Amino acid sequence: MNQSVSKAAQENAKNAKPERDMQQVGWNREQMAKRCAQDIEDGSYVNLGIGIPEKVAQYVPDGREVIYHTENGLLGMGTAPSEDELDPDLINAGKKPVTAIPGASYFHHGDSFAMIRGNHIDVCVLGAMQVSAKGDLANWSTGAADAIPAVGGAMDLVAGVKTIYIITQHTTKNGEAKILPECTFPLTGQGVVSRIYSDLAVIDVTAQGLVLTELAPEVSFEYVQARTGVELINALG
Amino acid sequence: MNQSVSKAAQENAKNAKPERDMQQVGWNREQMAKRCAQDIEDGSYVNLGIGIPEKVAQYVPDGREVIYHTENGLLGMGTAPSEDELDPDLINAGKKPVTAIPGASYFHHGDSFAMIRGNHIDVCVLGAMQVSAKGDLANWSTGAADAIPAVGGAMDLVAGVKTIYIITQHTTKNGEAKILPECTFPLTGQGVVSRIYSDLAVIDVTAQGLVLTELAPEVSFEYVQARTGVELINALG
Amino acid sequence: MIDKNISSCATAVADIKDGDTVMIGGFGEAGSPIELIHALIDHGAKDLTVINNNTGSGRVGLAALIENNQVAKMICSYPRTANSLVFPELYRNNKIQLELVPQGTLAERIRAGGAGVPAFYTKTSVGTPLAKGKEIRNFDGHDYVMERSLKADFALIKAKCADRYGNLIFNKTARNFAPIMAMAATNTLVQVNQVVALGDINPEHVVTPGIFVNRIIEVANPQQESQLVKDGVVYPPMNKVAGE
Amino acid sequence: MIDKNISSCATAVADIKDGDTVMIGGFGEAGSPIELIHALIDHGAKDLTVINNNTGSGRVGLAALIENNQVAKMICSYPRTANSLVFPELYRNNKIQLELVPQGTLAERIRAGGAGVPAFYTKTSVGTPLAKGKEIRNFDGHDYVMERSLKADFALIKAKCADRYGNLIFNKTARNFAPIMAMAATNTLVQVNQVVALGDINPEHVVTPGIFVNRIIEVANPQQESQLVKDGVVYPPMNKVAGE
Repeated sequence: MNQSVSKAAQENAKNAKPERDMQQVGWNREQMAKRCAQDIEDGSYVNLGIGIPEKVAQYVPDGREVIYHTENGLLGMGTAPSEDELDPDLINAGKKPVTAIPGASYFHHGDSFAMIRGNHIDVCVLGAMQVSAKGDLANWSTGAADAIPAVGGAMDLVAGVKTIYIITQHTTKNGEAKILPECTFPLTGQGVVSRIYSDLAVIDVTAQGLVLTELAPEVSFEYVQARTGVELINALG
Repeated sequence: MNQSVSKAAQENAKNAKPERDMQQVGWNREQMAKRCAQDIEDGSYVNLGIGIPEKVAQYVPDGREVIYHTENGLLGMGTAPSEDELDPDLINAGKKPVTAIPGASYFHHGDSFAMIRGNHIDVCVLGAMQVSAKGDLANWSTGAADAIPAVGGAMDLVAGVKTIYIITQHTTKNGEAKILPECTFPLTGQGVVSRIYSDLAVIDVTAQGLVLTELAPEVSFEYVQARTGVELINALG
Repeated sequence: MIDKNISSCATAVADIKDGDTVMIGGFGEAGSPIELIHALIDHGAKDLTVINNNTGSGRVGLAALIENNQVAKMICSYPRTANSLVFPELYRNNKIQLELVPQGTLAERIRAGGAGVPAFYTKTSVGTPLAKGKEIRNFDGHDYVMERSLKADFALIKAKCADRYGNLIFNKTARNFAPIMAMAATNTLVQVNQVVALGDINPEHVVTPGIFVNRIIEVANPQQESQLVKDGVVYPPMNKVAGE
Repeated sequence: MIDKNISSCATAVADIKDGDTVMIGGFGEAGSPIELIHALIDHGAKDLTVINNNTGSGRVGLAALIENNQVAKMICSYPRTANSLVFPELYRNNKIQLELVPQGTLAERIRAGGAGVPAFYTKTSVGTPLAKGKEIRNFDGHDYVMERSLKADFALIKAKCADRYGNLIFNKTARNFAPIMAMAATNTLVQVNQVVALGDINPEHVVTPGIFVNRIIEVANPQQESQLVKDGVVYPPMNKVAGE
């Protein structure tokens, strides 16, 4: 997923633009992945998006057995290969070399997306450009006129996987809110997001609205609210 | 396919009822299958229905390599097994034991009927209860109220296979025409039949009508016409 | 840890409820999960909708499930076969419903159910009584009928080998409906001849990936339907009338 | 006698015509039939509609076919990747059309084309710009978009092994789109690392049955796209500007 943000996005996301601290506040990328990994249950079938979501696999707690699906035709994806194991015919959806675990299986794209579309994958972790209060997700296009549109499997994943987790910086590099009343970028899917793991907080998408359930260390609810385009429900207080 | 004919059928097929000779006239079952086999081209993918159509495989001329499909999941069906080879897990669509040739492949029902529906099978040879002047086929039900309806793969085969050949007795056991202006039994498919191999003649279904292209030995065009419910075009005269 | 092995067929079928939809694998006897079906008979769930290509033969397996009055409705393509006695009698007496579906449409409806496709179009059955009441739509000059997908609460299937993840391989034409039924059911129960170690099945040869499988029951020497029918076996034995 | 072996890639692609629709296998470089694509460049057919998940990388293979102005339209899910230079420039200059399709919808449209299904419904893309102009229909309370099948005049794919009937097996994730493209094309051309004797591929392990394959070309040591890109290879070599 392209996580860069266009001029159009900067102009549109006017809800909250506090200055972003240069100093580290909240969770870093590894910590976000680690926090998300706590919620991946034993026995889950999981598809991880490119970028921070990929890191989730490294942090699944010991004792849990999780099977990773990559939409280009492999269930039971393993870690990156050693030099010896490297095979250009064995790659993941990000086109990076991977390995296959004992108990893996290969299949064609038709069958692979039948797994996705047919609700067989339990969890998909993706990046986001914007998430709306209703769980709409925009993560494939800024809608900029000069961009080369590219969607890949993102729309299939959000439409078909049972639970969609989002890992994202809470705001853009310029401090604009990415969690908004409505997405201003073209949607990837409507009402598809279950939970957001940002650098500042964990937020659930519920019928009542966005519920903040957890704060990064030393981060206050007010700090998060000030960087969020919609009113959050504080489950902590 | 159930080739027996109900009371209803007897009452409906009123077009032509000459007495049926008890003595052999025209081709017998083996000869019908042999005649049809002449038209199975080298390299064809062929699906054979239950009954006389099954016999076609025995008569394909030497030097032609034909691959048989059975819709329950085998391409490259071979002959009946010896006692030693018999495996209840290796059967044809008629649920009879078969063998698999070198170069065979197994697949599931979804893929098997994708082959059929997707126009990949070249020829299907089936039996008929009735065939209309437009090539409509009825071969699955007499429409009798007390019958247990059963269709199997017949409708898929006629809808999906490129060329449908019919092998059938020219008339019912009671001498009624089976080739009719319109089928009176429920249809298997509309305008699907290409050619009919009966005990009396070979008849092509064309846009102009039914064209008789070949007669069984010692059978006259008039003899065939008298046993046919529609006017035939005589390509021989 | 993922281990889909279950100790017995009885345990595997224990949560099938009255009114559930159950797909049962097999084409005739090839691939028929006799031991799972018999466990379902012992279990006793009623008012089932059963999806299978046929209706069983003799008085064992699927035919016995029907005879035991557990099936309210059959969805199948060919309800009468040699040795099929139970269904025809119940059907003639209006004691069981039948939804007759062309075999390929049945397969594609099941595959669609597993693949998240709620409906599709096919040429099969256009212009026949089996298209009655269904939407007909023209694409590129040809008529097609719209067919809805089929899903099930449970699938009962048979495979040759499984590992603890539920990866399956099959034997010859016994594969038939099992892979697509495994996809279309919420709970897929598989009786296998042999459970092998993880990694013993080559990932290139897996036919049904474990993601489609929920429970595995090893039945090392399954009964063969045709042999049972030949031997005049009736299941459950108590259904056999005195003097038969 | 059935023998689908063809002596060269050039012979295999010789009847591809201007304006044809060509499916090309591969996901990135995995499964990309480089030698067949280069033969198509030598052959020169123009105004092609090409279906592939991506648009190639560097200046070889699919990217070179596009650079050689043989492609009027791409149907794909992800036209920009690392080292993808050719397509973006042509696209920005309105010199090539793009039909952007979600990856799973692309796969299912191809599978439908091969399976005789003219149209189907999917949840994917509902409520997004990619559903614009398409029929939306509600089934059981959920909205779905209707998608049409995709077919092709030719499919160019790569496999690991073939026998003379055209039965294919693949290598790992290089399988990707090849089996469904083989189903959806009138003429399926396969470059294989190895042709083996009939019977050497276990019937249980065949991934693509020979019925979906028309021509086999043995390319024992195929070039690897990433290596060519790394080496700065340009195809055809004459396209390389002097001094580059």
